[in-house]
Amino acid sequence: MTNKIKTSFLAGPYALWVLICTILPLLYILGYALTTSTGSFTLENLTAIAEPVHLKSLWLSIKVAFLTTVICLVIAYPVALILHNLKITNKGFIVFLFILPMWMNFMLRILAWQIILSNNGILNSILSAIGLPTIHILYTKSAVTLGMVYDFLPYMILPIYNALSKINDQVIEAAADLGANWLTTFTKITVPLSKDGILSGIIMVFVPALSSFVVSNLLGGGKVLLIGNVIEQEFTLARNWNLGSGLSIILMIFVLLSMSIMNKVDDSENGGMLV
Amino acid sequence: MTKVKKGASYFYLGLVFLFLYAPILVLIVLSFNNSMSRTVWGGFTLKWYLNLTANDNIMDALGTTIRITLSSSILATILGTSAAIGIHYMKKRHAAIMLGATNIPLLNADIVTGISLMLLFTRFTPLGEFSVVLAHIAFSVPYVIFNVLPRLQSLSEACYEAAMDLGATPAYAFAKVVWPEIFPGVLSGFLMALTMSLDDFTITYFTKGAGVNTLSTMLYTQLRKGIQPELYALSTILFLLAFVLLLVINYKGEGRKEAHK
Amino acid sequence: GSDAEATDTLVVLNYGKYIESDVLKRFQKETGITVKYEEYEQVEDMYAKYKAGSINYDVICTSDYMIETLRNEGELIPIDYSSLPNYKNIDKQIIDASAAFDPTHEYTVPYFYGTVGILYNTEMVDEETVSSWDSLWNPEYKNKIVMINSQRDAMMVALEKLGYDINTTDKKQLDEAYDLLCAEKKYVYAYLQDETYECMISEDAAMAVCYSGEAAMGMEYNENLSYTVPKEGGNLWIDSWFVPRTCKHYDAAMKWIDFMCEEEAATENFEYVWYATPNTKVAAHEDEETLADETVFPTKETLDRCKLYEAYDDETLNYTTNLWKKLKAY
Amino acid sequence: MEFIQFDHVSKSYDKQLVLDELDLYIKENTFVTLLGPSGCGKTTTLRLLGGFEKPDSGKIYLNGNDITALPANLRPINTVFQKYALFPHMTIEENIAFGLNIQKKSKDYIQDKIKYALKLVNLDGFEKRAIDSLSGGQQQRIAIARAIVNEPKVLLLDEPLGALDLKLRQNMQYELMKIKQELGITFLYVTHDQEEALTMSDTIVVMNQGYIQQIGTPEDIYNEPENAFVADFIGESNIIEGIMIKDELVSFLGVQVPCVDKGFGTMKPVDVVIRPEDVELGYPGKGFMDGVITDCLFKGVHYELDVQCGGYEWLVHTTKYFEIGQHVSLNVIPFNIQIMNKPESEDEEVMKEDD
Amino acid sequence: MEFIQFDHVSKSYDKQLVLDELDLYIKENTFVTLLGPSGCGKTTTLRLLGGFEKPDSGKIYLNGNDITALPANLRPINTVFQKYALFPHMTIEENIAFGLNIQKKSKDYIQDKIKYALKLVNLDGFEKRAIDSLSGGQQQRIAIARAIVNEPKVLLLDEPLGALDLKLRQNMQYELMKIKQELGITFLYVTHDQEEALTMSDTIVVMNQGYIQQIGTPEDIYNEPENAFVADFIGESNIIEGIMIKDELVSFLGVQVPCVDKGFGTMKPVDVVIRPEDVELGYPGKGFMDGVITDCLFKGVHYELDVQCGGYEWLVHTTKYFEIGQHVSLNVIPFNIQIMNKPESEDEEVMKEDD
Ligand SMILES: Nc1ncnc2c1ncn2[C@@H]1O[C@H](COP(=O)(O)OP(=O)(O)OP(=O)(O)O)[C@@H](O)[C@H]1O
Ligand SMILES: Nc1ncnc2c1ncn2[C@@H]1O[C@H](COP(=O)(O)OP(=O)(O)OP(=O)(O)O)[C@@H](O)[C@H]1O
Ligand SMILES: [Mg+2]
Ligand SMILES: [Mg+2]
Repeated sequence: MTNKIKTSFLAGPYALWVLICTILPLLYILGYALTTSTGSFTLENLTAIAEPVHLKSLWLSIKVAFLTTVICLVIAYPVALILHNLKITNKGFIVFLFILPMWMNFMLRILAWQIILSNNGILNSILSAIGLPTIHILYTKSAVTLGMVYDFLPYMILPIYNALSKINDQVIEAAADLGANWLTTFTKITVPLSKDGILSGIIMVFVPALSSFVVSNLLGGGKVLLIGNVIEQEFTLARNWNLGSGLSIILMIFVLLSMSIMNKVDDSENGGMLV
Repeated sequence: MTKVKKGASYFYLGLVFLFLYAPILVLIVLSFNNSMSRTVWGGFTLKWYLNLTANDNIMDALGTTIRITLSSSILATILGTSAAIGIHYMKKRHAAIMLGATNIPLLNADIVTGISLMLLFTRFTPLGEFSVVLAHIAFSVPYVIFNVLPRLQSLSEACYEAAMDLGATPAYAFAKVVWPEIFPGVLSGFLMALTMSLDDFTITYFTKGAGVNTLSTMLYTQLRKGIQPELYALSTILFLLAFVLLLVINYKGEGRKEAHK
Repeated sequence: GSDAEATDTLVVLNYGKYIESDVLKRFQKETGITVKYEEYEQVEDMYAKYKAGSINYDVICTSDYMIETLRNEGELIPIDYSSLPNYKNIDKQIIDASAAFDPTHEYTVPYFYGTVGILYNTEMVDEETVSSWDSLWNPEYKNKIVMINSQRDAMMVALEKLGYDINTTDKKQLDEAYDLLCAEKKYVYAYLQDETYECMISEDAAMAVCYSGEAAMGMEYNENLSYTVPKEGGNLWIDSWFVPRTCKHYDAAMKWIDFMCEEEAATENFEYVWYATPNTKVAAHEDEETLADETVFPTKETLDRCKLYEAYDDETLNYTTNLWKKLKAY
Repeated sequence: MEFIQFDHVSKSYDKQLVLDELDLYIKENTFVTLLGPSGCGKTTTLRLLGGFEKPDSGKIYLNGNDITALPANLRPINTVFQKYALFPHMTIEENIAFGLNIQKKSKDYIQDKIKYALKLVNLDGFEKRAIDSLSGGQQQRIAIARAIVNEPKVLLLDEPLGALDLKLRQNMQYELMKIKQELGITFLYVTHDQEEALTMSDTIVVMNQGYIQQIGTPEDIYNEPENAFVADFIGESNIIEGIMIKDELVSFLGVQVPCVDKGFGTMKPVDVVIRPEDVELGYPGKGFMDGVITDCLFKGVHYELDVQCGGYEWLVHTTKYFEIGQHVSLNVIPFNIQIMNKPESEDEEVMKEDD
Repeated sequence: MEFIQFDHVSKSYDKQLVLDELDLYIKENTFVTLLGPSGCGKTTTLRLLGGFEKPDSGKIYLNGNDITALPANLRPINTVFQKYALFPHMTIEENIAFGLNIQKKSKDYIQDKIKYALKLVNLDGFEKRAIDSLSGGQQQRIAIARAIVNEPKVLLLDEPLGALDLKLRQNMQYELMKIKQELGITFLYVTHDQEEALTMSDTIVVMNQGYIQQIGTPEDIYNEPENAFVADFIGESNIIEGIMIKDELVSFLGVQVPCVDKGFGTMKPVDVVIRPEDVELGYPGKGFMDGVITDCLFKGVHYELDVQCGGYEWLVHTTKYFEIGQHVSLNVIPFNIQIMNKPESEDEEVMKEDD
């Protein structure tokens, strides 16, 4: 018992670190959010979210993030299931197959997507070579969604894979034993038992997708204005840090709200996000 | 029946990996492109690879990147691992608070994190390489913690007690029993921190001092006037290095398992 | 934090890929000054970093209207032109044009300049069509038009088409321009700034509003490309050196600016950057063809059609920023 | 053809042969126990019948139909798994209702069944509890309840009472036998607890290393083991090498003793098996052999003695206490002397296994 | 002062009192077993002695020294944990050598010890194997080996044989007793297997719900249980409410029967305890009561009968087979009738526990 208390002091440096490098910067942002450019107190930067432009881009962000999350889930679940069934003993290997692409610079990878998706790009060349009609996808919302799916897919696969590998095989057998066919077993047993992983995955994808701006900058052709872009532009183009901070705070509150709703769905308390 | 199923699942896996690795293939091809434009195929060349070491700017940026990436991920790993251990043994409520705070960097848009850290650092220290390292630690520590914590949670308390029972001091018991169990988590946390640090642009950009260039920031400032193809070559080399390293580690891991059997 | 006291260092901030690295090396070698060379990609990033005061820059190169903004904010320090022996190399015409943002002519030294116009593919569009900004509203080129991803430049295009002054602060005129841009959005393939020339090289688009420098780069790779400044007129931009208030090494900064004006350095830089140089000595080193290239060196007629931007006052800046945001969200 | 029939079923894992040409017949509505040391293939046999493994060769029939290739969910067979395998995300009620829901039974029917099953396993009122709030023994009982509500034709139970303590185990044994009688289910039961097997079964199948050693009623198995492995595994025995001199006379440890077995031929080497409780101790000289007590352990119901006698250490159970060092005589009535052929193959002789 | 002494030790978890003012004395070099139903506090007692928990109040002495506050690693005590707690990343060899390495023993010494310990637990040749390649029973034996190589003064064993089958369990019981004699270690042993407790112990401590019910030799505990809980927990018993009419005469189920107990007073309500093997069956009318057989189970060594008689279902062990429905008489010799005071507190009466 006493040992435990002693050990928890190991988190001391980190607590200090959190205070300085997480909380303090957050206070700076909060400070900007609650003041005007001349330094007097205001709530305008927070209420600015109600302006049609901001609402519109927030709504678009939610739509894109939601779509991204759904697509990631749909792609990732079978992947995790297949990987699980392959019975690879070395879990670390799986993890690294998915984060390995990050060793190529993110921006380069997105540029590569431009090359693949553009009107005369690789994808359309292949399509026309096999006699299919070409598609116009680059610089549309679809391209932004695709880029986000690409970027965040690993964060969906890994937690689901981990959750699946914690399921006891015998439970699956027991379901079959009680007469459940493949589908019933899947919906009644496998999915509920991997719920924690799915929820982590959803959070890990939805949250960054909501605040992302680089993907929409590079694949949206400046036509897709997400709330992340608005914030970025307030900080740079418009030189209005106060408004940028205000919108960031609102976005954070929004994220926290949606996370706590999701955590309500998940009754178990689970701190870990990734694994 | 099962063969068809197996075939279908391999096909599906293949598609997903194609999706993940297609851009990388494109970039590797580009690194052999004898043209400054990325949309024009100017023939096959190795010159970007051969020129690489002669390009001071890129070599400088590479050096800076390696220094920043390594030191930030090592420090983040140390800080994160000890934090994870501490949090694991904390009271539930305190642990929840710490984890909540840990989540904040993951929730914020990069640019907000970047600018807020810049505001903080300019108060206390001149910007330079060191400030970038601090910033990188700030955003990669959560990944370390979230990799180590589950390991600790699945660690059986009984093993630690058994070690104590056999006469080990707490420190010895930690080194011999706890550490080997959480090490895979520490390692993957470290590698994640490394990768994140390597890949980051936004936060680096705002927290770096004058004249400090990482590969990411260098790439970004070259967007308008064309990216130096040497950078494709360098990225390819880095990627392949990581890939080979992964294969070696995996092969070794398998080998060790075999030996045990 | 010792770099503030050190006399033999210089902190330079410049656009990315805007200097020949040999020139940089040569400067350090010849003067014994260590340069901390910092690059940025977008003017706005530069402004954010500068304003944060995190780094004490000694000398900065940036675009005209941003210099004006900084001047209005009292961020500039006068240049001691007498300590710049090579300043005489700079084209008088460009110095005169700089009056738009440096009316008293005490703060800036021009580095490169150019225009904003249309880069087009002669296979897809004929010269006649692109001779007017109207071509950008032509439904025939739906999804073949690349608009410039810059608030000021896009506004300029719409204002020129409407026949208004590009520096107007009249909200009604700005609103009209905004409506016009909204109408254009459905034809636009993308709003780009960085990848414009790649997009044109690969013939993904038929025409693009872009800077003359980018246009020249694109034309190098695809001979079907051509560049023009439409008849209504356009924008002339000048990137210049200035010394910010944060300067700690004024003498070194002067040495730097002077070095940039030096014949040899300017020539090397020109050949690397390939933008129009205000340095009159460079011409002697270049062949006929280069000098005749209207994309690189705008003709007198073209320059006459073009105007420099003036810095917006805060209110107009806010107003246009909002319009731009609305356009993007439209 | 019998109700359940294994026909030359073989199964290996990683090239290690676990079951070798197994033939097994099970009558309807009987309680059959597979008994054998750890690793002998009991669970494997059960998993083959449950449909969780496919045999490498051979066929399995149920009610005359070849079910070798039938997937688990289509077999009218339910299993109580060795490690419970309850659904951790469901309440107890939902666990029990799982199979019934799949069969689309009515709500009322399901409620009744749950009530009934929980009562049966002595856990009424536990409907809404979460699985992880149960102790091991309680989980095992829920696993039983979950299986029996489906009224399967065959119920497979893999050491279902392993985690329970003696008292509870006895109660559950009793309940299981009641269930069998009430529901008319065929039970295939796996245990390595000999007493449990003897108590509950109609038929016991003794296995070792993938082979069936003996099939018979508990009395057969206990009283007339077919070989030394069975004799030793089912209860403790004194197993002594001897020679069958002629019908009804056997010689071992240097003495000749009358017995009731015949038909072994003359002067044939045999194993002589004598149960410890069948050895009678008397005053020295009163039996067929004399010996000395080397150990005396109190076992509750009886004392367990080691008696050094004729060069063999005899295991003897008595209800009386003897001093260590005391001299005694040994006697066994002819009826209690079991004569067995020497094992012919090496396999049959294996007695000690690696758990 | 005794070798080990618990002095008014109390312990609660989350306000739930698990041990209440426990007093316990253990002599050096004895084999003491804690016996009791699941959840009664056995493991907790062991953990207090091992140093993994601190008592809320009270003191623990070893060899006269107060060790209440001594950390686990400084106590000359080793533990075999209920769930093995082997180090999963080490080979078997490394696991066993762990404690010896800490004591900085020489390489040779360690090697010898490993060889010796593995031989003892019947796993020679397993040195290089990985932990997860072992079955439960093998792991348990490694856990024993790991503890004994350190030659502790006291060895704590928490159900060390739970995962083994009968044969192996008996072998290990034998080995443990041998170890105790050879090494002169004091054993504190936890089990809920009554027979195991009776076989191995010098002293048995019967616990229930945090209280000690009885301490004594196996014979004491079995033959003279101090209350109904002990009687019922140790072996099976018929426990019948009766009235002590006077010394040496008790009345139950409507008959008066002579017994040997005295000193209870007259007309006092008591519990009458009769072991199933002490009931003699005869022809109807020949005993003190008549009844009818309702169940007959073969148990190997004996048959287990249920006899409905005088409104009570008697449990009877005989070596003869009886038909269900047969009428019999019951007889018990006075010596085998145990008379017990009715429990005074509710606590003592609790007999059925939730696993
Ligand atoms: N999935 C598997 N992979 C490899 N070997 C296996 C597998 N399952 C069982 N075995 C091996 O097959 C043999 C028989 O195993 P089985 O589980 O049938 O034994 P068992 O009789 O049920 O033993 P226990 O009493 O320990 O449960 C064992 O040697 C075991 O190691
Ligand atoms: N760490 C703990 N936190 C809360 N309660 C506990 C803890 N450990 C034990 N208990 C409770 O204390 C009581 C005694 O537990 P203990 O483990 O000593 O029982 P036991 O006699 O060893 O039982 P078993 O035979 O099942 O091992 C139980 O009711 C148990 O629920
Ligand atoms: Mg088994
Ligand atoms: Mg216990």
